[in-house]
Amino acid sequence: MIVAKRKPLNEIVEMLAPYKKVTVIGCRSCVAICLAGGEKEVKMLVSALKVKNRKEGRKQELDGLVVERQCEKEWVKEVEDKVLDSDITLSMACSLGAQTIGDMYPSHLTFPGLNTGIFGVPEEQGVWSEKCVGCGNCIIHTTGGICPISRCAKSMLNGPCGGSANRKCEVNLEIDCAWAAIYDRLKIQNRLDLIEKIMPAKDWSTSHAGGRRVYVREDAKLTPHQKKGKEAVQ
Amino acid sequence: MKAGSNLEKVFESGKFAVTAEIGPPQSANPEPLTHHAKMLRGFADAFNLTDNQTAVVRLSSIASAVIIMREGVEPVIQMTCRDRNRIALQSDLFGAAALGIKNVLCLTGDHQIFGNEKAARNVFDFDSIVELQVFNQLRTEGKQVGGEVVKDPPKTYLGCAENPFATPYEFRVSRLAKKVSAGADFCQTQAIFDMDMFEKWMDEVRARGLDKKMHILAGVIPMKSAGAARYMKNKVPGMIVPDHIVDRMKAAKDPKEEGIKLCVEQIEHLKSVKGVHGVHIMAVAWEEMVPRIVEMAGLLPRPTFQ
Amino acid sequence: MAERKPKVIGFCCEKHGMDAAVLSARSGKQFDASVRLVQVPCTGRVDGIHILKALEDGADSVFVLGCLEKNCYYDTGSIEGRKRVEYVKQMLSEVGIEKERVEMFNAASTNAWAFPEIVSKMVGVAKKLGPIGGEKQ
Amino acid sequence: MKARIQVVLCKCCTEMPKLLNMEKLQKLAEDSSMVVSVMTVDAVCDGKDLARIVGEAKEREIDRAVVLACHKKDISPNLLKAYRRAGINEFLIELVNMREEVVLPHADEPERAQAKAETKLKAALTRAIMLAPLEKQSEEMKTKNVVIVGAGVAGQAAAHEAAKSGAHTVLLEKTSKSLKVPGVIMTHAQLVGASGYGGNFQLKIKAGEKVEELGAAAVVIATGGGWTTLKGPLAKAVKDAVPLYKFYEHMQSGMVPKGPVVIVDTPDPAGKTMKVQDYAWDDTLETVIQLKKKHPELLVYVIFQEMRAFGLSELAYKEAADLGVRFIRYDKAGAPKIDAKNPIALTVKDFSQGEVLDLKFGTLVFASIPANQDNQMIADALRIPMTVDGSIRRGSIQRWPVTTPKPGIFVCGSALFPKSRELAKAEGEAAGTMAGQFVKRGMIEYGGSVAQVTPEKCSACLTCIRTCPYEAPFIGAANKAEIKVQACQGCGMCVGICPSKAIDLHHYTDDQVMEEARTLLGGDF
Repeated sequence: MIVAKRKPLNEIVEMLAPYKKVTVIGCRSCVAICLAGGEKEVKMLVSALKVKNRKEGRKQELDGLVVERQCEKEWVKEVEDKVLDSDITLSMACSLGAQTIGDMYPSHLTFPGLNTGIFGVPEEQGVWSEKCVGCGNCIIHTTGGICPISRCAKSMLNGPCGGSANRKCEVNLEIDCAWAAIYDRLKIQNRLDLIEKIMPAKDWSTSHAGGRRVYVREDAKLTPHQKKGKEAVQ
Repeated sequence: MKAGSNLEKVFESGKFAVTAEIGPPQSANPEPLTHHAKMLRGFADAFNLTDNQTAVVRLSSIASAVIIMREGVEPVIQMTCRDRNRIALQSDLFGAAALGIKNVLCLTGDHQIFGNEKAARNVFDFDSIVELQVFNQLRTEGKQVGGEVVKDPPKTYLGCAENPFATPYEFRVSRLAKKVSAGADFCQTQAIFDMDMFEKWMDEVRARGLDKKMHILAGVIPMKSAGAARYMKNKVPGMIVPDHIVDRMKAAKDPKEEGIKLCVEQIEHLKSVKGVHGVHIMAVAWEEMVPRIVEMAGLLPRPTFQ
Repeated sequence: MAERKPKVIGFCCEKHGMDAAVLSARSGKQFDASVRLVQVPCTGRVDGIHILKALEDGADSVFVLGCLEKNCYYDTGSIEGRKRVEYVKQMLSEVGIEKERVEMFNAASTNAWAFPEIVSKMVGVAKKLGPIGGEKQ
Repeated sequence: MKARIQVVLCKCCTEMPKLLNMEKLQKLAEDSSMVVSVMTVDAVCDGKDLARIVGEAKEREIDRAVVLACHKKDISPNLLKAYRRAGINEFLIELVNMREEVVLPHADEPERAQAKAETKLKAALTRAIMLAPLEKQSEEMKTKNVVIVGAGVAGQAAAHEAAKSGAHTVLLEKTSKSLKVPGVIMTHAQLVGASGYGGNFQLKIKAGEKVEELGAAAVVIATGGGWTTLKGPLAKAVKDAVPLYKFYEHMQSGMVPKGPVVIVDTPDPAGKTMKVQDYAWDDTLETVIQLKKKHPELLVYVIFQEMRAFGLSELAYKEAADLGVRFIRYDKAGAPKIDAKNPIALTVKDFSQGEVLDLKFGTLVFASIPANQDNQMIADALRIPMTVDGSIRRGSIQRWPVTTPKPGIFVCGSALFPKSRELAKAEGEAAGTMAGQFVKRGMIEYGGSVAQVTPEKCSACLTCIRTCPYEAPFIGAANKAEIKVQACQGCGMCVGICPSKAIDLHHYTDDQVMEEARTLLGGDF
């Protein structure tokens, strides 16, 4: 899932300071699950901002609410009144949610309340680790099911580098060296021959390097005929 | 001859090679390079010019190479994949070759977190093995990685680095073999302090015949103090410094002298290891000691070729 | 004008926290009247929003009082409670509000001394820091 | 929201009026629009007053009440029972502790106390209006089985006591030991899995090669110490060294030990900091006294780092010393050592005398009791916590010393931490009694102030499931969290942590808690 974390509150306070009426909108999807932007976090943020305003003697109206999936227009549409009724919207969703609101209401200000970080796996309660960078061309069937692009600090295709000690990454000694893990995994799978082969230069054109990506499923798209008569969401 | 560099000639002649490292300055001043080149001329066969090593911004390795070449010494330029994508890497290889640089050491590169521009965005389009493979294809087939045919491809002698002391140990020789098949002509190892472990690694290298397919330069570092030994033992990832070496440095009355002595002893030992074709002396910020070490180790005079 | 009375609120767990308060009263201990107690079943029930809302509603300081961590009636409840308090403290420091205003305490129900000490500490904090946003509030 | 509230002001005989103006409080209550009855009584704990209150409640057709009296644990059982008779749900009675929260601690400040009392009344009224009736439910226990894991001293004692309450005891014994105990005894049996909750567990028991399912109302863990897991250099050097309990058994069966007998506290004397509680000193003293009495000629040494002989055990220590047992204290620097090549003598430095002693021994005994290795398997099966030492972790003392945090699972003896036979037996009896009483009820009562999920808000993030110590939350058929009410203890941990605010706790909802706090903060005192 997408893992994000709240921006430091002082940054948020500064962002919102000039505005009189603020709507904070959370999301019940990924960011709720990663404890960053669900209803609880929205409520606590609003309350903390109110306490701050009390301290500063600042008059600011703050309201908090959550939508099911902020990256989808239909869900945002449900709270349109609240969005447009405010001077600014603080999105407590990932950047996708914030941009969805922003794209739907271009003249309205929508600021991010979270820093969107990683495609992460919840390793345990409160710990999320990056395991994919969305390169658009998955190779983990050749690397023992472990992604070296996201899990190696240098995205090496022919690792590990010379800085790996005690099977840990030199960049962060708490983190396992991805290539040591790949070696171990391939070993138990009896597929060490894979790691002996040189993995050639990767084609990055499927990643963000190839430009902004839009994935289309032609058969799922509505035809103009189908669209006709339906209420235009935007 | 692949590139006809001095280093290549030394190797081909079967002589025990010596290379050393010159760290480019953290400024636009060429003076330290000229100074070191003059001082070290004749004490090693080629000199490595590091490429923003440990991700600290320094005078570029290609420019440094040109500067020391003016003093009549041969450079080995390091090229890391951290700061350049395949466009820049291939372009720089052309440029280096055009400027007369014949030795290139392919490295993945230290992560920027260790350097003085931690907020940098890295590239890592390639890793060192892909870099070797691509450069090798350029020089042998005259073809870029993207397929473009190059009319006048660079003639370059390709090197790599390998660390016998990084985990997983059992994969280290295999990884060297990958570098051989990617096209590496020579290899400089991480600094060796644990001779037993190195020899074990070399046993396996020889067992796979890799010493016949490439020239291995064993890395050594002269230490200035017990503190330096401890630092390398505890702080430098992938470096193994046995306790007896730390203890010896600690017990020494004159640690600097002891460090030199130790280094010379190590070189003597490495000369006897089958398959080792030379040493690479990394006298970090202590370049002035290289002549003494080379002399004490009985490696003078260095061979010359017409 | 009379001196402003501090406002201190404490969320006490029903099992040990509240009993510690009751025992101290029964033992003849006096404590500052400005403390208001709200009973919760367990400090693990305390949500950060309760604490923040109390500050919003005019509390000068807030404490949470639970079982000793190694003897919590609900096993891990007071550990949960502490984590909630720590999170709120972090939020407060991010917005530049004294995090000492919020504190977690643990006490055994058989400890008659703990409660008055907690109260005097939190009343002390309330008096020292005054109301959030000053007297005008 | 409309409510018909009764407000009862208890004078606590004469205590409250000493400080509070009861009339003003009464007036304040009367002024509230939803209050239909206000009474000031002498003592709510008095039967006559209680009858009056309930009579008035019925007459005025009140639907909820606020009672200003003392600590709820003192008065609630009778008060709630009385109101129940009047048809008022117990969760609609708001009790305010005026005595311990206002009158006693603020005796020197009558004015502030009065203002505080008034605010507390207001807060209670606020809360009372928000309260909702909650029904407790019950489920019949399907069996009277009490499964006791381990048939040692504690387990046997537990079986005897549990049987007294009519429980069917099932003892699981790892070995083939046969015993005369009430109920069934399964030998070569181990607990390997469990589901359900206190009152209705479904256990998986491996007996020999077979795995059987067995229903149980309660479980008693009496695994004892890890007698066979002696670890440390001394145990390694001396292959035939024995743990104290083995030595004691041999002695009881009439075997004459080979002298001299050396009893050392631990096989790892120079190891990490020992815990005094890990040594069965009472048993050691009892053993050496018996030994010396039977065989006065035998040389007996007790070598220890720290010994605790409390109370009457002090006399045992003296008796042992008088019988000629030699006690030698050591410290870490002079810790006992045994040369593995010559494992018949032990070298130790006497801490008090300073001399280094070479003691030849015929029998080497260890007094320590390591944690039982089986504890891990049992804790995994029942999903209960352990201590870092590998013992079973007990629940809060307020739940009694022989309980685990999970209702219906009891623990006793050295499974908790090493202890003497005598103490293990006493604990076994306590655990057996508790398990017996638990089963005797025949019903599991649950519900009331428990957690509830609003499915539309739930993101199925699993946070509640990971946090709850009782395994009450689970993901139901609709892929949303649900609460297994029978297992819910009403702590509210899942409520406080739910990132989607999809869970609330009955009787302590967010609104109820925050509104009460807000009203209390509204007062000026």
